[in-house]
Amino acid sequence: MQVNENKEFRPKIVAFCCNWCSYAGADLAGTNRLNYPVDVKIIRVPCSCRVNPMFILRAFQRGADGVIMCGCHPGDCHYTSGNYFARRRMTLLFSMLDFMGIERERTRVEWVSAAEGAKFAATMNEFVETVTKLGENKRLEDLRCKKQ
Amino acid sequence: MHRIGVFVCHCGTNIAATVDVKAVAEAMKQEPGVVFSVEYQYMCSEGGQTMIQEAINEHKLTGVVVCSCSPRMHEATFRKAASKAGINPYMVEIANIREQCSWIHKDIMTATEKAVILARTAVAKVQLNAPLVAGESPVTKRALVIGGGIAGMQTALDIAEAGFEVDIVEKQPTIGGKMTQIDKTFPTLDCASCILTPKMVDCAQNEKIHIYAYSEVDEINGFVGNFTAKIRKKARYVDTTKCTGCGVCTEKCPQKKVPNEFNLGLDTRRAIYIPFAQAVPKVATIDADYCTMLKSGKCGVCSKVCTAGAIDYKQQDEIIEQQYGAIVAATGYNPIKIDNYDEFAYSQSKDVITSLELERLMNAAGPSSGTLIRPSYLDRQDDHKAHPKTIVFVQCVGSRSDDGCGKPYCSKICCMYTAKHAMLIREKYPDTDVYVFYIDVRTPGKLFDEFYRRAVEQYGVHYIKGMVGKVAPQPDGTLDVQASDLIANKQLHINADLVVLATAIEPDKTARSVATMLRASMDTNDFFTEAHAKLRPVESPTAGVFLSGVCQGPKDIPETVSQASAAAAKVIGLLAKDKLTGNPCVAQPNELMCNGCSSCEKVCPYGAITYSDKEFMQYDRSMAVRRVASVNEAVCQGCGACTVACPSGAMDLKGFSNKQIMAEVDAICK
Amino acid sequence: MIYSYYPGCTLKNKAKDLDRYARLSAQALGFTLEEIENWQCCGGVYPMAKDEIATKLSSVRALADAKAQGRDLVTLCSACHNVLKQVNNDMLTDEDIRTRANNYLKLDEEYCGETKVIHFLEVLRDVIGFDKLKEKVVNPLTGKKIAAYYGCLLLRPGKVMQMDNPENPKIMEDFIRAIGAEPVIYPMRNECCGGYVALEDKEAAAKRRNAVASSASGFEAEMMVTACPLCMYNLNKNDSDVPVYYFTELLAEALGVKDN
Amino acid sequence: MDRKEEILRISGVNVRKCMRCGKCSGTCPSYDEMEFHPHQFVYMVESGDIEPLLNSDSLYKCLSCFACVERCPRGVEPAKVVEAVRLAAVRQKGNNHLKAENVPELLDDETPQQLLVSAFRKFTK
Amino acid sequence: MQEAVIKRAKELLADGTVNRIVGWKSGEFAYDTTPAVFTSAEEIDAGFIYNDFCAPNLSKYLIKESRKEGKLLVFLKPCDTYSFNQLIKEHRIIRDNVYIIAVPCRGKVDIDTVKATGIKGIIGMESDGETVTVKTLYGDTSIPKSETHGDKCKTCKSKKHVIYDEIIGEDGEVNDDGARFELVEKLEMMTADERYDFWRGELSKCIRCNACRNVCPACSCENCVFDNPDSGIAQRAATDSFEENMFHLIRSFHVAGRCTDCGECTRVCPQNIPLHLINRKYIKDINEFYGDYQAGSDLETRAPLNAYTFDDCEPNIVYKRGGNE
Repeated sequence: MQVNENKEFRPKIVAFCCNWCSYAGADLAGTNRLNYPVDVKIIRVPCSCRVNPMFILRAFQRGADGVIMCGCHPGDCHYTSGNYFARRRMTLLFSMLDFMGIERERTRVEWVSAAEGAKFAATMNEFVETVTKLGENKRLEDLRCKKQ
Repeated sequence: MHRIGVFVCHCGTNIAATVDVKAVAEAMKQEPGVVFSVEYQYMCSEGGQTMIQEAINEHKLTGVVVCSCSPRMHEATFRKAASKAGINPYMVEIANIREQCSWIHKDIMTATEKAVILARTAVAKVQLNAPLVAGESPVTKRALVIGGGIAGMQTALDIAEAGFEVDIVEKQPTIGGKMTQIDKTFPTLDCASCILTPKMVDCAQNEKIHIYAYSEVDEINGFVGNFTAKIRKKARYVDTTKCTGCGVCTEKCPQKKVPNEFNLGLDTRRAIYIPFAQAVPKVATIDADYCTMLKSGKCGVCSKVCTAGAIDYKQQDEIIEQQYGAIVAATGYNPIKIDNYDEFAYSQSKDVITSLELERLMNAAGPSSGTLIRPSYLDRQDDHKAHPKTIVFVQCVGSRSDDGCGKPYCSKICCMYTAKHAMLIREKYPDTDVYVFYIDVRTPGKLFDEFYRRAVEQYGVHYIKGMVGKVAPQPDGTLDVQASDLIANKQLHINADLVVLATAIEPDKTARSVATMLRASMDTNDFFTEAHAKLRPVESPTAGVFLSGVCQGPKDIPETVSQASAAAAKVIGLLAKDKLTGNPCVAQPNELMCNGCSSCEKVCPYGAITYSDKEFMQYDRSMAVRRVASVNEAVCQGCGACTVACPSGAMDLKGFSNKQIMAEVDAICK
Repeated sequence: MIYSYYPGCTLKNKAKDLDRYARLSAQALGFTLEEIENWQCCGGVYPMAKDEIATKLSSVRALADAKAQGRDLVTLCSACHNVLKQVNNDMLTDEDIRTRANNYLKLDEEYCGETKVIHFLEVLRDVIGFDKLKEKVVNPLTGKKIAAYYGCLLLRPGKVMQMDNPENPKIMEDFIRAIGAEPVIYPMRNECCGGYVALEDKEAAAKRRNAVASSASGFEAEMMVTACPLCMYNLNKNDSDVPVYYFTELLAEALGVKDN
Repeated sequence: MDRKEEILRISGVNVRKCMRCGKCSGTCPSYDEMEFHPHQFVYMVESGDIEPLLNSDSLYKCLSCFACVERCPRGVEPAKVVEAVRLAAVRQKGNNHLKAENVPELLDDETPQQLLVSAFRKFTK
Repeated sequence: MQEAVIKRAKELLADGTVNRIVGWKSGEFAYDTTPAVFTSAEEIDAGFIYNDFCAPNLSKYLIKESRKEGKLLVFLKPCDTYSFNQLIKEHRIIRDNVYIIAVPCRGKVDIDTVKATGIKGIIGMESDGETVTVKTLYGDTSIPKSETHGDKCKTCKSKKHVIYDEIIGEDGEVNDDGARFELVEKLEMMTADERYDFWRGELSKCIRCNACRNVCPACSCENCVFDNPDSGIAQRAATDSFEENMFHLIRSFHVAGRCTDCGECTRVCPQNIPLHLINRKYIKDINEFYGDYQAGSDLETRAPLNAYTFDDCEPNIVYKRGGNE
């Protein structure tokens, strides 16, 4: 997150992508030169089930304005069942964040296959737009981590 | 703190045109732990790799960050390079500044900013990397080939040739696949059966090959080197060990009205049948959907006439469990259903046929014994109108279409087989007029274009650039073909006796479920995806799973055979190893933290986690026995499900540890 | 069962029979066609231009009226059916057209394509059922060989009209069977008769109409049936002298209510 | 505005999807009446060659029967392109194709209303 | 009741069935009970109590106690048995070393609820099961016992014991009227801003004393993730609003699907933060998304976060569901 008098607000987006589908989907978006905002930075994880809710909270703590997790489509997990567990975990976590009054649009899960470069780019464009509209993440940020 | 070297790749202009690589290298010099930072034209080249190795030696590097293309592309390359210089390969991290930066952004300033962040993130991760050593697992020296067409057979033969056991699972009663239905092959025009049936016999006679025909794979578990498959041998109601293939039953069976799928429904067969004379295994099969005995308990003719006593109406499906080191998908293809293209009157006129149906109509073993007959005259072949005099071929039916009815891809083989059909007809029936409507004629292949030109120049086939708009059946049984001739800028009406549709091909319907069982990925058209489109075209991204034939994409026979052999070579390479080096990025429990609660075990898809009681010293120095988890590193595939299920954070994943990922998060959000 | 009903301009004038026989048959079959109030002519041809709103408004008004009644909207004339259904599809799927049309009309409630537009033939097939219809036939047209003429408007574009397979339809053939006659399948049944140019290019219209009629008569059709007054007008002049009827007339005849 | 842009905007058609198979022209019932055929409309609009189309009688030969739309394997919708060019032509002042004063002589006793309204809708502005 | 309980405790100790007893004794005040281990009849006579103030859930103490030499006796109230079962399921308690006597519970007196009625200067309390007599510096006051329950007992989920070796008195019934989710529902109906303000207001009171963590039978890790330097989130004290949130968010996520809703967290919170509402939100979501699940009700059913079905709802159900933004 950067707010500068002269500059428009650019959100910080952390995207967790599973190695087998979504990271490959992101690569395909690159190969096909499909543009999406620079605000998205991808962290490669072996599987969506590796994404610990702690990582998502940590990202918000450190000033991320939106966190998106991408994995293989249900049924297509490289490890058979990882994304099913991830799906339950994220559903409950997001519901809890919502319960705590955190804007629900700051978190998102999207299933992106290795063939869906276009979907990856479209998803990121849409997510960045949504988060940009929401503005700065104030509710879940560690003040210490703010850039002075 | 590690001593880290950063190497920023230009990738020619792929990266350097959008990212200020010098600025990235400069910025990295400021990062804690970075003692060396440089940019270079092509890091993956020999020179680039040498540069890494020299820097490791010169600057005593303990960690390496390469800012380049996707790690899916060259992570292995750089790891190998680093390990040659003496550092652990897992001390290398990649910052993906091509696919995820330079290729998707246009503005140099922001792209460079992002590249710096990505590089910094990789540096932050490397700081927390630890040397990893991969575990080992044994390899079962047996391969499974799913699909017994020309692709599966060739793969199996090559694997067997190298001395390994191989099983073919084929869902049809015989192996051979689509090629058994084809009459002649392009561009040599030799007879398909003549080159195929010897291979079928080779498969049957090879001691290393076991054929499970009329069988399907029910379940696959395990991982590379150690797969377990459950194969369902469907009940044939015939004891294959007793049946001699004499065929008496197939002549005496009173149920004569079963559509013959081998001839694509152009004629009929009995309820007990052998698909064709050269079937392998040559044993009879009872079609339970049509057999009167199985349906009502009345009949039993086949049992009475069978001198071998092979008929067994009580036969059940049989499940066989077998271990494999490698699995090859060779599930093949089918022509698409063309219900969506009724403007060509396929469902309104018998004389509108698909190209595969034409193969049967021209084949000596087909319903007309090889004489080209209009299907509407199959029951009155003596009629002078039975022989078509004007034949129209329509190309690209259902291919290259994105209207939702067909397939978006080019089916690749149609241009050539249509030229073949046209040529064969003109040769055998010179008094026939043959028209081919094409959008483009695509003939890349050895002697392919020459073949097509021969059809035009030597055989006088009329090639017309344009598409058929409508086929209108006429009262006299002929077909009015309305089409455009784009070169002459005219609309044509051709009065044809036979219209042949070059129907698009699609992956076999069973491929999807096979892919799911194999945990192999597919593209949106249900073709298997390869591990790398150019460099690893016969491997699936799933380790130990290989691809053979059209299941990976449209192919003609020579290409299929090449790929089949290539897949076999990959399988042989795998089976030749006694042990496989695993992925060292596996889960690792911290026993001091572990509660022994079994959460991790519950989410592990591989059963890699077990528990044992161990004695630990407590804070008060007394000893206590606790139940703690341990991970079988050969079985663990490193998904990380357990790490999140663990409430105390005792379970961590090597190479993707909590701290590493959090360091990445921190670096991105900094 | 009550349906909102959009007759269209020609059914009030040159094609009164199409309308009258439909109402009589509906009564005999136990459903009511309630003409929507103050309907305006749909314009007779679907306006394809993305930048035109005015030409779509009369259709939207009719659709919104049916929505207010909470009923499906039944049509008879193929052209009206085509226009209403395509405009309805625009209102459902094209955000730009939807917004502009609603801005212009300022209805009490925004119209977003909620109404289901169904052709009288679809009521017979999907609501009454051709089997049931067959049971109610008192004067079966036994032995009559009838060629169904779909023309272009009833079926196309298939993705929007969704009445039947646009290349190999069977709804009218099934209808013909239900009234006891024998359908004649001929390839030109879903090709245009050229009606739209019949005003100023008589020659072209004649060429198209004769191609259709001779195709039907070539397959030994004794008569043709249509749902379109324009096709009726054009086809009636065919050189093959095949008589053309509205399908509703044959329906009324079969149901024994023609002379009521 | 650029003529081509205008046509593309009115029609909403992506002419670049065309793969030049000619099926639209293969299926067009009015083909023989037309100087420029459906595939040419698509191609000429794509290449910006609009003037010949605007001045061609082909504009008034299209039956709006949607055969080309239904059968195009690429979902190009040539009929919409033809209509867009036709509109671009008749929207020009004084360029109505059908003139009210000429109508009476075109009528006969049976002429249905819908033929008149549709002709006016298609050929005038 | 207390007499019957003491009688059985002494008998089992005397006949050698058990060598120690986990029960309750009085703390600084008579109403302030605390878990205790008794090893002889004398110790029992001196301090063992079981009355309307014995709220503490004893199950958690058995993790350590059951691993010691010999068999022990424990008294479990209905809600404690759920925790006990859950711990068995997680292999934390050695069942064979524990003899359970189920004791009935008709709701415990909650000191904070009593204080909230405005009574000041409390120096003691007594209960006859119907009425609670509060002794204060200013004299005695009586209030009906039913008005002294905290939210935990007011919306008691079950008066039925799910595991025991013997039972004293009558067993009760499971209560599934859903009343325990009413406060959660009320919060769900608020706007996001209101919810945020509510939780900010509550959680900002947190002093990170770890009482909730220490009392929670589900929060029973050998080493807490917050004390695990490899977890990347180790922290001892919350220094700002986010860390307060983070602690409770992570703690509640770690017990999600394992929390039996015993309510101890809220009971022991010195700042009176309604922490159990966070856990109940998870329970409510789990019930709605994946079917009713009560942790600890049996030993077989898979914990919802360690299970899945192919057609589980997608995470975007959170955006689609009712409730306010």
